[in-house]
Amino acid sequence: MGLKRVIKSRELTVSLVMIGLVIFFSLSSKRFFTANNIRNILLQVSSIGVASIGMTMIIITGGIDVSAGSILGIVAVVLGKAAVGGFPAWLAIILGILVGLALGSVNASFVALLGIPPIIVTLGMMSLLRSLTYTFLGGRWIASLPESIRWMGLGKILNIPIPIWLTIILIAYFSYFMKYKSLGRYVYAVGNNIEATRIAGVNTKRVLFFVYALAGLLYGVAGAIVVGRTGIVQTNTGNNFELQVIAATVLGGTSILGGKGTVFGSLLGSLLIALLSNGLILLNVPALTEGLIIGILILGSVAIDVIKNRGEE
Amino acid sequence: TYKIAFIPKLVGIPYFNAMEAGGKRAAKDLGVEFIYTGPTTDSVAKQIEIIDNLITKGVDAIAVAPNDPAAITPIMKKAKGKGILTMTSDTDGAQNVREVFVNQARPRDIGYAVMDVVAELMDYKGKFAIVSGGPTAWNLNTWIMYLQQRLAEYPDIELVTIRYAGEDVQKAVDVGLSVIQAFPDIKVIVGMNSTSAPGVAEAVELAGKVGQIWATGITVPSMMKEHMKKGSVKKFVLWDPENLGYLTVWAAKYLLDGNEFPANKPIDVPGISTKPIYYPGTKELVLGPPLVFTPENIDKYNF
Amino acid sequence: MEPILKAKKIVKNFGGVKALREVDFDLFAGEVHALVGENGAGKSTLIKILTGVLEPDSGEIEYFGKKLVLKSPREAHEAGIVAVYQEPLVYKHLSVVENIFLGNEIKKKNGNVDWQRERSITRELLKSLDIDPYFIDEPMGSLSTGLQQLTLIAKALNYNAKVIIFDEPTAILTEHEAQRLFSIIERLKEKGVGIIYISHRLEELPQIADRITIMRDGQVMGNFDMNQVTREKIIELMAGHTLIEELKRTPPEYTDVVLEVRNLSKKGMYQDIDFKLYRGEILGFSGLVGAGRSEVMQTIFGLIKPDSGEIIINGKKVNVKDPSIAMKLGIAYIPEDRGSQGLFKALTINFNVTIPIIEQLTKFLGIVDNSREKEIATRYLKWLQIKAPSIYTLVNNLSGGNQQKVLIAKWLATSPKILILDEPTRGVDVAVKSQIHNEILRLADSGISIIVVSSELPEIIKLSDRVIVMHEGRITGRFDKKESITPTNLLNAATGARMVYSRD
Amino acid sequence: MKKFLNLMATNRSFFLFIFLIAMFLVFSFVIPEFSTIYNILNMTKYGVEIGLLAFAETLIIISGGGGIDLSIGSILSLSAMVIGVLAGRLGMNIVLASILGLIAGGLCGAVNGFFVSFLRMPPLIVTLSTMYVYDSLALLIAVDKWGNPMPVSNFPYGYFFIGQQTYFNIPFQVIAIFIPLALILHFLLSKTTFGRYLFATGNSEVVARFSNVPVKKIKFSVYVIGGFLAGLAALIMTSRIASARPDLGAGLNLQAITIAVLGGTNIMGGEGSILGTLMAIVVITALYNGLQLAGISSIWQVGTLGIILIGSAIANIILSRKYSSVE
Ligand SMILES: Nc1ncnc2c1ncn2[C@@H]1O[C@H](COP(=O)(O)OP(=O)(O)OP(=O)(O)O)[C@@H](O)[C@H]1O
Ligand SMILES: Nc1ncnc2c1ncn2[C@@H]1O[C@H](COP(=O)(O)OP(=O)(O)OP(=O)(O)O)[C@@H](O)[C@H]1O
Ligand SMILES: [Mg+2]
Ligand SMILES: [Mg+2]
Repeated sequence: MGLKRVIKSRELTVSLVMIGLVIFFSLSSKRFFTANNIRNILLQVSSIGVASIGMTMIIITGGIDVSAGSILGIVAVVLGKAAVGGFPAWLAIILGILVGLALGSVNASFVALLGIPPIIVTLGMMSLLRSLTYTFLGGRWIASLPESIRWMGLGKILNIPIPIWLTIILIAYFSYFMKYKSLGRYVYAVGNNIEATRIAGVNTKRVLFFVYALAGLLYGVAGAIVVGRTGIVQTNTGNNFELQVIAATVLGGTSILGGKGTVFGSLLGSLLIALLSNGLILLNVPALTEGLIIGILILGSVAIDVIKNRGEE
Repeated sequence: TYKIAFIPKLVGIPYFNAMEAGGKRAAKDLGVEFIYTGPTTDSVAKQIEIIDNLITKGVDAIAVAPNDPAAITPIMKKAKGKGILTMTSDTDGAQNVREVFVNQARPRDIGYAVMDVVAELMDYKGKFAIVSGGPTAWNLNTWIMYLQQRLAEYPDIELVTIRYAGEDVQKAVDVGLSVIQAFPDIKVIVGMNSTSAPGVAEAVELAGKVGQIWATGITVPSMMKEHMKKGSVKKFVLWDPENLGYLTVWAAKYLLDGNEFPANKPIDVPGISTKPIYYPGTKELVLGPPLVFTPENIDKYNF
Repeated sequence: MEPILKAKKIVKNFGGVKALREVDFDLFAGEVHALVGENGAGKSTLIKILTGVLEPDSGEIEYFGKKLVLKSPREAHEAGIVAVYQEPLVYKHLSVVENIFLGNEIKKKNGNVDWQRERSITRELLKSLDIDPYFIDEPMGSLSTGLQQLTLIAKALNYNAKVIIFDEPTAILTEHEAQRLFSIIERLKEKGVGIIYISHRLEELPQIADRITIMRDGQVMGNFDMNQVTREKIIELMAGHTLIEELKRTPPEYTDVVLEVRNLSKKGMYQDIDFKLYRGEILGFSGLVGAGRSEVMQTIFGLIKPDSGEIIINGKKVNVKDPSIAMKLGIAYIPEDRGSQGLFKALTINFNVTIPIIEQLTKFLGIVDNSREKEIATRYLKWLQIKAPSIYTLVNNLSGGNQQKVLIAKWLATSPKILILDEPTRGVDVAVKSQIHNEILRLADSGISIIVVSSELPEIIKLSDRVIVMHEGRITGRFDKKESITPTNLLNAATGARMVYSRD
Repeated sequence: MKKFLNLMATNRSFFLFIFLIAMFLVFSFVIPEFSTIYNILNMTKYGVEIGLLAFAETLIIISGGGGIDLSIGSILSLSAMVIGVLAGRLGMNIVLASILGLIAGGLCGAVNGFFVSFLRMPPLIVTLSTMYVYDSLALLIAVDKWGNPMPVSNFPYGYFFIGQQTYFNIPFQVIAIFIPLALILHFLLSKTTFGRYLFATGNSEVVARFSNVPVKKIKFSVYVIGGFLAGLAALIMTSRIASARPDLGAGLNLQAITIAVLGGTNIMGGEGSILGTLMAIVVITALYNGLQLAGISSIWQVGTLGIILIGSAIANIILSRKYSSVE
């Protein structure tokens, strides 16, 4: 029973494709399967992985959030300005994350309380926030950030970088959350049938609000990671970030129509893409063909998944 | 007063920000109106739309840093037809549609300068890698082309790979890390644009290769100061975009006043630190040779 | 004794539609109060108001002697009022367990959902309804509609409510399951639970109901003790007139076989299905919920690919891999689940009725001939007495029974040669039901071959020339003579005892 | 008055139309150059290419099931490069090259359509993947002898009439391509069986299948039409800017989707109109033009768009709460 579901799951397909790739890359380059490189890949995944938790929940409720990247951009600016302006690092980081939460709550209010379609809200927010980032920053990017603020990107505990810890802990916690907390279950319920959920006595507005606000908070964390890792805040920090997060989420099996998906799947999705782009550089595949190969492999793995589940339904 | 417009490749990046500052300073010195407007991404289509609207509005001179030299030809022709002084600055367009090209340095000089810095950093032998911006960036590709031309003169140096990281520091860090992982024996890694250079420097530090691999490239000094302190960067290349912006506005005013540039000799432009030279054959006004930034001179620049 | 629940002068309008006009209704502890009325009379609307899904425009609710203002369904739950709604409210990607406990989770001390206990209670609940609970971890969407409905009934039972409302629970249930439900209702009554019971199956009411309220056009037409009122009286109050005389059926001559199914099998759905359909006959398919009848029909219509077996139409073996091929062969299929298979709920009646035949309604260049389209839609609207302001009303805004009429209209408009009806009168009122029955008989007389899948024994018995009974994916009974088509025979076969009365 | 407000609340195109008029009045008042005939006619050409892409997205999104095309900009890039390389580098006859460019667009769309409709893969994943693929292909065929992807600009002079010619100041591409196409698409959606099938599919694929709607064909064809429209946009754009670049379509996906959504297309499918999208195109084109003429930094163009997007949704909600149910 449980086994049947596992076999049918997208998670399994993506894992298998990933294992195949790991074996192939390891055989082709002895520099691939090393602690160093694995750390590189995980670092690359961290910001997307953390943000994908929020995105997964949003998409499960049947929504979408294209403002992820621009929220991340604003967070980076706030964090950077605060740090340069002499705030202690911890305060700047908290401030940045709170800004993420606040912007997420703005999305949440429009979606949950006013009932405006998520795509409109987040497209609007995306456009607006991008303009704000440009306005706040002008052309002057923030470089030379104090070392302390970069802790979220560079710090290590037990010789494992903070971003990797964050990713693992958050993904683990929210996987548990979605399975064992009633709120987690409501997230799925809203995506399956919002009217039925309301009739079942669940405050669906609260569920939606929670999801968008939490996503904002997680984008905030992702922003702190990005700033920490790069040490630079540019006007287009976070550009296209939303697309990468959505891609990871959907690749990991979350249905864009809502109702199903897992946080862990999204992590697998982002890992798959990171693995590919890293591996292709290690094999020194000509740069211009990278997109071609990545595109075909993503198509292929999802096609396998679809064919595997044929005859169902 | 003259209305002089400058359309950068995109707004919101330090490089063009510095040009804007120079242009503003010139406008103040020379008593003209300076309009700075451009797209938010490096889109040529958007640049064209902006130029067209400037024509509708009516300006005296338009200077553009085209994202695609050929693509601006029709619109520049249209501007010229309306009696507007047309110029290119930073990046050239077709010669017949502009009065003058205000050039920071010749692409050849830039490509060569970067290659020479690379060679020097690795003591004239060994391997190096390039991380560029967008694969379609016309000027980056031109510089890489000249760089490769120069490379032919260093028999003991090998270019192992060229990768692209767009305009995104984080991507440049990730690509940089992967490149270092793939080619641990490189001695230099070059970031060809504003974001890639600090990105690869960060990657060198993250990979713990400070002292073994040097990061360099073409970028504004403010992005590299920190990395110079940390020891991943010793030298890199640029020119003074602030001066370039100043020179652009100065040249526009100069031509609008009905003057002609003196040919082939250093021109005194009050307000900038170099003496530009005008080449009538290509109708090019060149700011001067590219600058090589080092720990010694970097603190003199604040862009 | 005082009623536990009292609705006073409830008014509800939807735009221009007056759904309820000053409706009074009451319910005592330990009684079953039946609520009947023609389609669109306002029954479901009243229920939704009693459970806080809708807010009334005016009027009030009294509950245990106190005024009750319901701002949300949650408050109704907390007060102890629950309902099984007419349109199944399911979460199709969530498991049965999750469906049952949604909004009512069992939690451990640390706030976690107690999956262990939820699963064991689910098992108990389903067993008490005589259902084998092997599927509790499956996604709800993979269950048949009937099973979903049973699961939802189980869900309602789980609440320990003081008032339970059933809105047409038996519309999709077979005799067997209905009896099961009745005995559970009996038990609830003994515990003092008040039950509101909506149904269009008037014949089951004497068995279960204590009182009856009859509605028409948003108004209460009468309130009686069940044993003081006759079926005729009820119908008269409901419809405002007595029923039309029904047509006489002349049995067909079993000469031309139009459809033959040989050894059709699909793993997990049905096995070795064999039957013939003759020209002009009405073939009934009976069985319990989940017997696999719908799947067989959907296979014939090209919606499911069989593992093995043959379908022969007019003597030619055909490969129906798509509904369009089935349609070309003259087959029409009216699906059982009007919500997810039958109707475009967000679109107009007009759109729904004409979509299968839209290609025949074009002038040139594929342009739709709007006037012909309008003419057809209007004709069916009138003929089936669909209660709607116009043909441009959205299907979503119709009552359940009226939606069913739109579904019927949609397929009658295609003028098929073989018509497969899956639960054709699900949720329609008695008057319209007999009208639809008459139409089915008339179509058969005109030479169309008809398969009727129905869980309602009286319907099967009344319409069918021959009956096939299925049980757990297999044919367990064939009844070719009108005399052999009796409730006892059909029920025996449906529960698995083989009783084949073959012609040859 | 009530009727007017009711129409505003329920009819997206009408709402946008009123908004457009208001915007026109404001801009004309503030910017003298704005309402000149020259400017109005001149700016229309900037709505054409993005408009075609927005039409493509409209059809695709209406088809439902998460229908979306993230590769539409990349198809534009690839088609442009096909035309550019064939005509500019290989010296093929320009008419032939253009036709092949259009076919390339249609083929790209067909690939998307194949995966989405026949393999039943999620459109988002399919078009995201093909976005990578088409971008990469565009770069690869753009490679010059130095190994760098470079734009192609040496088109024959005769090619430029498509994107640069005007008649009485009206751009050729507007009068001869865009307007007729908008009419055809509008007609297709609102009057034909194709339109019916498209809305049926978008509303519920299952019900559509049960209703004898050729769901697969419909889904396939919207992607093909989408690809073809992107190819056409590529043709117009390369002619207008006299250059074919492998990044010509970069960033246009989201803009096209934004326009479709602003025009009232429901992202869940089954709802939308060409007229609404057309109004949205006009609004955005006029907005950008007005802001630029007013000298407002381009940074605020998208910001203003964002405000309009959310603002109009709020206005719509307020209006429909107040007026739409009043008969
Ligand atoms: N959301 C709505 N919008 C507009 N009209 C509605 C809506 N819901 C119900 N109605 C109308 O209200 C009336 C009563 O509907 P209701 O669903 O209560 O009928 P019903 O008695 O349950 O009928 P049935 O036996 O067919 O289920 C009908 O005319 C219906 O069309
Ligand atoms: N004992 C059972 N109880 C409930 N569902 C079952 C049972 N056995 C099988 N099923 C499921 O139900 C499916 C058949 O459902 P389906 O609705 O097609 O049957 P049906 O005879 O048409 O029933 P209905 O009377 O609901 O129309 C089977 O394939 C199986 O998954
Ligand atoms: Mg009802
Ligand atoms: Mg059935």
